[in-house]
Parts: sequence; C-alpha cells; structure tokens
Amino acid sequence: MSVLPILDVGLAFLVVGLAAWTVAARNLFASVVGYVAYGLLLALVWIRLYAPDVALTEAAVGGGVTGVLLITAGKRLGALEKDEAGATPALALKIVAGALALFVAGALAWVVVTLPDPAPTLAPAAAAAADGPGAGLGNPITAVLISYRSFDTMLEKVVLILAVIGVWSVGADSAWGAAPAPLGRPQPAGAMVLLAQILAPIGALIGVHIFWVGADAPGGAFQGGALLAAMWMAAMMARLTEPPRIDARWLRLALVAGPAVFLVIGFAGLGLAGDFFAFPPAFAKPLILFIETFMVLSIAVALPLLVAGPPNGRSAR
Amino acid sequence: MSALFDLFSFAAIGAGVFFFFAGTVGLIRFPDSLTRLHALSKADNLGLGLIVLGLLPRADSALAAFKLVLIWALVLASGASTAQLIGRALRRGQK
Amino acid sequence: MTPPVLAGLAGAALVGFGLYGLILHPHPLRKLLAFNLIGSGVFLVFGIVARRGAAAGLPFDPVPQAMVITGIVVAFAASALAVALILRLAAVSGKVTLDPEAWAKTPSTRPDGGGGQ
Amino acid sequence: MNELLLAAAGLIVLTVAVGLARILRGPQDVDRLMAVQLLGTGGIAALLLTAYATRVPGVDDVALGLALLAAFTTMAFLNHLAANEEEADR
Repeated sequence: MSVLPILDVGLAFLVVGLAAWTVAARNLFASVVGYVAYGLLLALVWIRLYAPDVALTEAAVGGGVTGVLLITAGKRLGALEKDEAGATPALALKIVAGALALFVAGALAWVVVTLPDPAPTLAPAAAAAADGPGAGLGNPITAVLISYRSFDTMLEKVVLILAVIGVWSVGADSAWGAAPAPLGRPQPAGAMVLLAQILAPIGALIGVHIFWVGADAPGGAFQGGALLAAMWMAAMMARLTEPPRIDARWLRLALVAGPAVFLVIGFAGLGLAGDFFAFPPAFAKPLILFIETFMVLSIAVALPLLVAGPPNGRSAR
Repeated sequence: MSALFDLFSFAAIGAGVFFFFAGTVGLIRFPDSLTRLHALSKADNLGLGLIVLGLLPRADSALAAFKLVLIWALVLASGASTAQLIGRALRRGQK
Repeated sequence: MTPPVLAGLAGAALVGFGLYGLILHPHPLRKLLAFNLIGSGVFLVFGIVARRGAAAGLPFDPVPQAMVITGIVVAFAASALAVALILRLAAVSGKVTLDPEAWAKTPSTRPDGGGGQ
Repeated sequence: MNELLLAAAGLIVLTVAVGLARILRGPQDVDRLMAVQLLGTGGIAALLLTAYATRVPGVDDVALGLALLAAFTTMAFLNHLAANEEEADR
C-alpha cells in the first residue's frame, strides 16, 4: 500500500487545480473544456471513495450528457462574446469575495477534519432495506433508492419533468408544440454517421445491461437511463433521428411514466402492504423491477430533451 | 506458467504506459494541431490497446475479458472517427 | 492522511473556488460552471461521510451515496434549465453578461425581442 | 503485481494530466479538446488497471461507460464547427 497515497494526493491536486482553472480561465471555451475534464477526473475520485455507482452516474451524466450541453452552449455564446467580457470587477470586491470563499472553504475543511468518530451511519438500516421484506436486492444503493428513500427518488423524477417544462417554456410562444432545433448539422459527415451507427446499438445494449445488473451489482435505473439517453443523443447528433415534436403524445406519456407508475404502486402499497410505498413481500422484487423499467424510460427521454432545448420554428397548428 | 503470464502483463502494460507518455509528449511538444492529432491517436489506440492486452490474462471470466476487448473496440471506433473528423475540419481551416 | 479526508478537503477547496467564481464572474455561463463546482464539492463531502459510515458489512454507507446519485441528476436538470435561460437571454438581448453596469449603459439593443414574443 | 498495476495507473493519470497543459495553452479550441480526449482514454486505462488491482466490483463497468462516451463532447464540438462554417459560406 505504498503507491495508493501518491495516486490519491495527485488526483486531489488535479481536481482542485482544474476547478481553479475553470474559475480563472480568461477564455470562455477553455473554461468549459476545463470543466468537462474535471467531470472525467471526478469519476476517478469516486472510485477511490469506493462508490462505483456514483462514479458511473458521474461518468454518464457529468462526463457525457453535461459535456454536450456545455460545449454546445459555450460554442454558441462564444460566437457572441467579443468585448463584453472585459468588465473586470473592482479589487475591493475581489478581496471581499476571496475572503468569503476562504472562510466558507475553511469552515467546511474544519468540519471535515473534525467529523465525529465513530461516524454516524445509516448503513444497517439500508442493509435491512436491501434484505428487507422480500426485496433481496444485492446492491444496497438500489435498495435505498427504491425502497428506503423511495419518496426522494420519485420526487427527483418530478424535478426532471419540471425542468423539461421549464426548458420548453423558454421558447417563443409561436413555436409551442414544434420540435426543438436539431442537434447536428444538416449534412453530417460520413464518419460521424458511421460512429453513431456503431455506438448507438452497442450503447443501448450496455445501458440495458447496466440497468439489469443494478439489482445486485453497481448500476441501476439512473445509470442505465443516462447511457440510453446519451445514445439517443448520439443518433440525433448524426441526424439519424430528429428531436421529437414536444406535443407528441408518446413523448409526454414516456416522460411521466416513471413517477406515475411509482406513485400508483406507492398508493397500492397503502392498501396491500399497509404503508405508503411499502411493497408486498411476495412481489417486492418484480414490482421494483417494474417501477425501475419505467424510470429508465423517463430518464432516457428527459435528459436528451433537456439538452435539445426549447422548441424552435413554427408550430404546425 | 503464471510467472510467464505476469511477465507478459508486465511487458504489455509497460509498453502501454510508454505510449501514453509518448502521446502526452507529442501533444505538448508538437508544433501544430495536425501533428498533435497524430500523437493523440497513438496514445488512444496503442496505449489503451496494450494495457487491455496486458490485463487479458488476468480476467476472471469470459465476460470480463469480453468487456476489456469491447472497451478497446469502442475507443478505437471513437478515436478513429473523431480523428478523421478533426483532421478534415483542420484541413478546411476551421478551428 | 486517509483518502476520505483528502477528498473531503478537496471538496472544501472546490466549494471555495466555486463561491469565488460565482460572485465575481459577470458571464452567466461562467457563473453556472462555478455553481456546479460548489455542487460537486458538496457531493464529495457527502462521499466521505458515506465512506466513513461503513458498517453492517458494507464498505460504505449507501444512503448518502444514493442521495449523491439523485443529486447529480437534479444538478444536471437545473444546469440544463439555466443554459436554456442563458441562451434565450443572449438571443433576446444580444448580451451575455449579468454585470448591471453593462445593462445600464445601453438599454436593450433589440427592443422587439429578437423573435418570439 | 497489484502494486505494479496501481503504479502504472498512477503513472498514466499523472502523465496524461501533464497533457492538460494544452487546455491552458490552446491555442485553438481543437487542441483543448484533444487534451480532454487523451485524459478520457488515460482515465479508462487507469480505471481498468485499478479494477484489476483492487478488485472493487463494478469498476470495469465505469470504464465501459466512459469508453462509450469517449467521443461525445468531440462530436458536439464538431457539429458546431460545421454550423459556423455554413454561416460563413453565406
């Protein structure tokens, strides 16, 4: 165990250094690229914290989908930004902001160093939920998400839907109901089409695989759904498919399917198992899998729509 | 037999590390974007490929070995396509 | 210094850098990046709490980790909404700054709103 | 042997991180992106090496996810180059 500490220290310095670069860079696009690299390194840090599930989410959401979102925004805004960026804040403001930042970071660091020992933990409760009433889930994180803290997970899907509605409503009134702007160029290059044709089917399989193993191994609905979303975006970037019209019925059904199924089964639990979001022991595992399938669908539809942005162009009606 | 495998792993991973090193040196030192692209592809394809080759004898199961090869294949496909696209964009004078 | 503590200190530093950038940058996209830095710093602190809470035969406390997973997805949704607002602001006003002085000097360059309402 | 694998992982991460100097220096956006791509590949290699050294379950799936998304940001970036080019043609 002599190499690991060096690796950890190097990794920590790299992450903090990239964060500093993201804040300090003069060029907008350089800052965006720095942030994307930072997201990649964070996935490595999460592995070192023994959190492969989080690393997988960070890699899929932070590295892939967010990267596309930010690079697109950075390139669009970079074309606009010419002279306005020169407005440098006053030195006094810099000092005050620096002092405040230093104080907050220092306080947080002090908290980190003086955390109580032994650490408080909810691990036994989570382990009970994993073994719990007939669930038999080998992956405690999936158990926490679906059973122990199921209300959080359901509301988090609602947040995704609210964000999609928010993004849609930013568009012009006349465009309501139309499709978002295409993600790719009108005539995509051959190599990009080929790449999307290779990646999308393989990636869809990997996404389903990661969802499927999530009951017992690192993985699950979030990670699988994010990978599926990324593959849909790959197909859209190569113009193999277009963003759907936002008034399409299938689209709206797919968006609400995750939380709706979750809620319905939650209420059914009230009658059948005596508690809100309680699963009848005999069917717990199939029920959880059923809920997760619809959650994957909702995530895979919501994330690309968030990246595609508000509807664009004229509504047909 | 296992010592032989270890030696093979060691040699392949060492060579892989070397290619990452060479790719980085090229990315830093080469004078223009096209030559830097060339250095990057070496690290992408050969560096990762040799490391996958070195880890293959250590895979526990056929699935693990398949995953290793699949990872390399995905990176190869991505690297080759994006290198071609970047090269074309550079030749047209875009940046 | 154990890896969890190290990552926690890195998380604290990230919050500091993010706060500094959030206050000082006039560019909205830079503010968004800084805000996300704060978020990931907080996630890292959650991560060390999870790692230290190893018990009941698990190498980590799954509850904070699960919350970080939902947190990452929610943070992405918020970022996407912010990007949509920033792009709309740029399209309507032709400006990409939140500096009040820049807005005071020249009112709106395109009073009709550049398309849409 | 595991120690050697970890050393190789650390060496790759640190080497590739030096390449991040290209993000600082540019001069063009393409160069910055190349540094990120090298970091991505190096990260995959380091993940695989750590996966086989520490045997933490699921790490190879993380590497698989990263490999799948290796080209993503580059694809988005190139699409925007193309959009600018069409505007320039007009």
